[in-house]
Amino acid sequence: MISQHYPVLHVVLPLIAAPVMVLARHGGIAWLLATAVSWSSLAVSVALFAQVADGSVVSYAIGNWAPPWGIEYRIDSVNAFLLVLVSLIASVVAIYSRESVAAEVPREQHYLFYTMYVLCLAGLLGIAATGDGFNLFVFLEISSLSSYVLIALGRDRRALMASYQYLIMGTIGATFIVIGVGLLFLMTGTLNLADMAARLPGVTETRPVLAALAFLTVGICLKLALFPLHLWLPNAYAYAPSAVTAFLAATATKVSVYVLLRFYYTVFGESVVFAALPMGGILLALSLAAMFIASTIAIFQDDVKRLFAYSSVAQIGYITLGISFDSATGLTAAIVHLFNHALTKGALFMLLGGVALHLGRIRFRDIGGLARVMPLTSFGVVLAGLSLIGVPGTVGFVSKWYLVLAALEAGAGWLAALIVLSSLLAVVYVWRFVEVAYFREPSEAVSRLKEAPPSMLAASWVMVVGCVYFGLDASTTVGGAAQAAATLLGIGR
Amino acid sequence: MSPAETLLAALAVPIAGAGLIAAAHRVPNLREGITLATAVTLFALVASLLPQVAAGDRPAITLFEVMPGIALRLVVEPLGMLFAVIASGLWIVNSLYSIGYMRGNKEAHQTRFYVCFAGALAAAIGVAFAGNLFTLFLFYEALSLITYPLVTHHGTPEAMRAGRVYLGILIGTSIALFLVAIIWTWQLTGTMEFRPGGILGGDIPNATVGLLLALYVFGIGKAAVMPVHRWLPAAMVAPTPVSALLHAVAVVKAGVFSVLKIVVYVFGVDAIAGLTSVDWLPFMAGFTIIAASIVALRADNLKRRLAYSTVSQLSYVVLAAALLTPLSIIGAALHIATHALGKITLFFAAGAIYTAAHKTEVSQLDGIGWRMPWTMGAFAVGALSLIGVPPAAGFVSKWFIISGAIDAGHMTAVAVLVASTLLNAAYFLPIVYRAFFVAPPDDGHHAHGEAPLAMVVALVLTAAGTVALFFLIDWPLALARQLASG
Amino acid sequence: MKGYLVLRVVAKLMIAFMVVFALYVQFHGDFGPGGGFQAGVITAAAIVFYAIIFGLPAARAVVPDWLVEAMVAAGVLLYAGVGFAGLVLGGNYLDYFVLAADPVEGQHRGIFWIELGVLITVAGVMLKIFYMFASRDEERSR
Amino acid sequence: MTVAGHYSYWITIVIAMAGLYIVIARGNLVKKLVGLAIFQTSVYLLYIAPGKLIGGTAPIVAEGFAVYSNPLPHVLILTAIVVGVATLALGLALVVRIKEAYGSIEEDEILGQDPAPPGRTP
Repeated sequence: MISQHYPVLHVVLPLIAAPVMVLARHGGIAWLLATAVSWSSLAVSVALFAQVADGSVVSYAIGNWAPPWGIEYRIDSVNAFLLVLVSLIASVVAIYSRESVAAEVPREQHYLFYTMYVLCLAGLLGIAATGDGFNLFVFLEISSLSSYVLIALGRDRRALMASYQYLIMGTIGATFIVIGVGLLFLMTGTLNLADMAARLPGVTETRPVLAALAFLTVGICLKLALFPLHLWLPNAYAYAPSAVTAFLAATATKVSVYVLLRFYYTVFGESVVFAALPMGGILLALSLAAMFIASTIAIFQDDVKRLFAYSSVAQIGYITLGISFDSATGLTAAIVHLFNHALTKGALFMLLGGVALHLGRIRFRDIGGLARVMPLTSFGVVLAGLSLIGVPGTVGFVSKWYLVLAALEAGAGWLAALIVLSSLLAVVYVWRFVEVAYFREPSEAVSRLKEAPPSMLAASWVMVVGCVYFGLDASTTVGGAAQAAATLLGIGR
Repeated sequence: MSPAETLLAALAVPIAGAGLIAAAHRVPNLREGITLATAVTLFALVASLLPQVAAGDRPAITLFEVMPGIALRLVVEPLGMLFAVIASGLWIVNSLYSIGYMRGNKEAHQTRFYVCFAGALAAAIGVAFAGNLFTLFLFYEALSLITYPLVTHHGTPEAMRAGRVYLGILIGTSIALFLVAIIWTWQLTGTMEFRPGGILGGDIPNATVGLLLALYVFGIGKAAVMPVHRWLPAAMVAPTPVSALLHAVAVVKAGVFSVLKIVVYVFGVDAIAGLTSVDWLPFMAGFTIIAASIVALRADNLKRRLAYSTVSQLSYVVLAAALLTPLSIIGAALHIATHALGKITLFFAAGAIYTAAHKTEVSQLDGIGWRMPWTMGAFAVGALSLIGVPPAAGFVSKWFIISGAIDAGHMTAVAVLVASTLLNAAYFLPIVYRAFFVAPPDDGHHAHGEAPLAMVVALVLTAAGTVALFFLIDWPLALARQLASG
Repeated sequence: MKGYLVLRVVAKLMIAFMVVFALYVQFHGDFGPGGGFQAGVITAAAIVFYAIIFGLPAARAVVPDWLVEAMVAAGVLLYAGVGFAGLVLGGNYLDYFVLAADPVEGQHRGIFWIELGVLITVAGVMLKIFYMFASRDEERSR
Repeated sequence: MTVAGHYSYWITIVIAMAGLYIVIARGNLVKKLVGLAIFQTSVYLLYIAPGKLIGGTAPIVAEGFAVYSNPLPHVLILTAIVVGVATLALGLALVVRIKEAYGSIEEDEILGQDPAPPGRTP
């Protein structure tokens, strides 16, 4: 039965597709393969998600070496949720990328672009699926290295510098993670995360374990761009090719959040991280700083992609804020916002990619009156922007609902007030776009613009519709997130 | 159609209408025809629900579950029924008026105007029939957003500034306060349904109730209780039909309607009647009534004067709700209806004056009554209704509110109501006096007659309605009594 | 450096031995220290050596660019293919036990192909890196 | 165990800090990469050193040996080295491209060339 191999199949398929693309040396074939692989990964992930929806766990031994010794792929309701998210975004972006990449990347590099794209996908899915600490690091590097390449393919020469800075920061982050895993390995003698969790209670109070926690926290927070470790993110998102920005913004940081959750809840256990140590307070303070400072910086950006990149930093603050509550509702909020923010930012960056197709950089002063010539794109940006604000009927509202609920449950009314106040900052930067796009007279350059090609527009609108659909019918996403939160807390106790 | 289907259709018709209007953008006559047809259909649907609701039925439909335990749910109850009938009925008249106004002033972007208008009505109907707090909030926010393009219709820097104030205050208060209040309610009670007798009753501490009430009252910025009233004067940059239907009827009434509904069905009149923590609200509302009236008195711009009058009149409803007696609740419900008719007449008149004579200031209106007798006659009727002179409908609602205040023994409220009546007279009657009894200035710029026929017909209709409602007060009164008796 | 007689002669002698040594390291990996990584690097080193002595165009004539790129891909594909073979033969991914009737024999067989894949890819990657850096300088000076 | 008995860890820490310092303090892009490589090397030591057993031999089954060093860290670090090489190669490739695009590999000079310097928040 092929279904028993599902836990590994979604990683293996893109891994096999990558060398085939290099051998084929043809952009069109590579795109077809990338699309096929993304969609098959999505199918496999959805099947897995359904399989573990009741809270069960699927374990897969690579090479048939039994778990604590061999590498185990371990799918529970947490990473199944993530697998669906990543492969879903990848599938939509794959459709989108054909026209976008054709316009932004030199023709002879197309097949390499798609190779890197599927490698990045394989890495992200691998991080989510694996149950082995070192294997996690390897997949992290696979996804990171390929994303450095993808970012460097941007048209602006600043993309090179952005990629270089991301490479330095990312490598430091990954090295921190591998140091943390190494220290845990030294203390427990195992790399299997579940096994590690079982052996840790005997040595939790020792200094190397605490050092491991510190290294892992800093390393992962670098990768997930928690304020103030976010410096790589705005440039990387702003200068990468549009398809890459959309894909990375929607998935890369989200997978890092998953790694943080996995280590905090499954490996260390909440009693160590939140009860014995003040991690909750630290995360809370940094999250609030991210929400307010990054949003404020976003307001003053002239480059629209940079604006939304800073907004990403702020939104990541919401996710970590949810984690810092260390409650079922807080975790549900964090996980559901993972999904919701991925949809929103994916939609936004994909739509902006349609504008960038002709304009290159998207600065406010260049897009006055955009709504006249690109009404569908502009309206999509507005809808996704409303989701960023958290207007009811969009996914952003669902996230905000659970986040505020978690704050009130924790008895922190002031926090609830801060959460809603910070979303008002989003009103300001979203409305900057509205006023520029709708109320200015189109300039000469703008009036020559056309709507993006149908395939790009359709893919973007799939995400926009998703923003609204999952905002109105959130039972699937909230249900999945709640199950994931229960799984995380259940293991921790 | 079953009542539930009718309910759904009432929401779907204006949305479908908006789509059709957009599709017909090349043929103005067809476009306006669709607007009128949509308005009439909507009114017919809403009115068809009236007998059942009056008989005590509560048609309901749950569309789907949004989040676990939180559904998108529509329920018709007496207050919502009243609001929906008023809003949809006046939309017909307003559409007629819009056609005259938009063509008479050669406005741009007319299709966008009609589409957003239909969307705003859909949102207003959603607010009226909201079956729980979530649904209410959803349509409340939708109403803010869909009216934004109407406020900024002219696209001038001035309109954009006004749009910022409009949206900033409405979205800001609703997200920062209203949403928090809703989630807090949900966290305390585990439900968001509107229930007769309230859902917060029982063991909620006094201080919490007071804080929640403050979050709701100031969070619902559309109710324009000071200091969150600034958006309403700002919204006056919009074309007059927008000011007339939305910023005298649909949007502002959605605000006070929500406040009233939340006081009755979430807090429960009896449950909070004895609590000390809610005592501040009558004073806040009373202050708004007086302060806004004084601003209105000093405003020379006609629309601005009307806007501040609206701010003041809205707080009548809030004050009445805050008095927490059955009579005052009846008065609050009736005032939503009577003020709507009166104020839309006044705005229609203001728009007609602008279209025919291009005059916007009160001081320019000397002697205009003889050139535009129908318009200024209607204006006088509307003004009398707002002052509370029988046989205009405004008298009835004011009567009930004052009775409620006396009933509650709240002498401050009685004093406020009396003082405000005098102020109303002070800022409306001079306009009527100028129009009819002051000789026009001899500057040669007054060679004009009445506004286009469609506008005159519309404003005469609403003026007649204002008087007619006085004699037909039984049906809204029956609904209001149902509300007050729970 | 083609002008240096000593270098040329020594290089010609040594390159053959280097390749043979690479093969030794490769196939001895089953029993002792060694394996595809090391062998791949040694193989690549032999060709890099050739390129240094006889010039980049000469090396490119021996191992053309398309071949290098194909090697990079083919090695990975071989590796993944072995993994997939385990899957097809009824085991898990990368399961060598099922590759032959006897599990131990299966392990030998599995690791042999895996290491061959590693050799090809590592040699390919090393050469690719060398070619890229070396040729870039050439392009710029032109 | 004494402080001296932990000498492999002390060396690890010194190497790690030296590498990290270079990454942070140097403006030259190549030197930064060198620092990064040194930093990564410290991890190799962190993993490998505890795997060695005093008196143990290489983990290859042979007659006459009973004590073997732990082979797992070696395997892991082989992988880590490959990752490190890949990172370094990619980093250097980027530096080459940056040099072509900007004509410099000094961070300050590069950031000074673009109107809105990347990496600096206003």
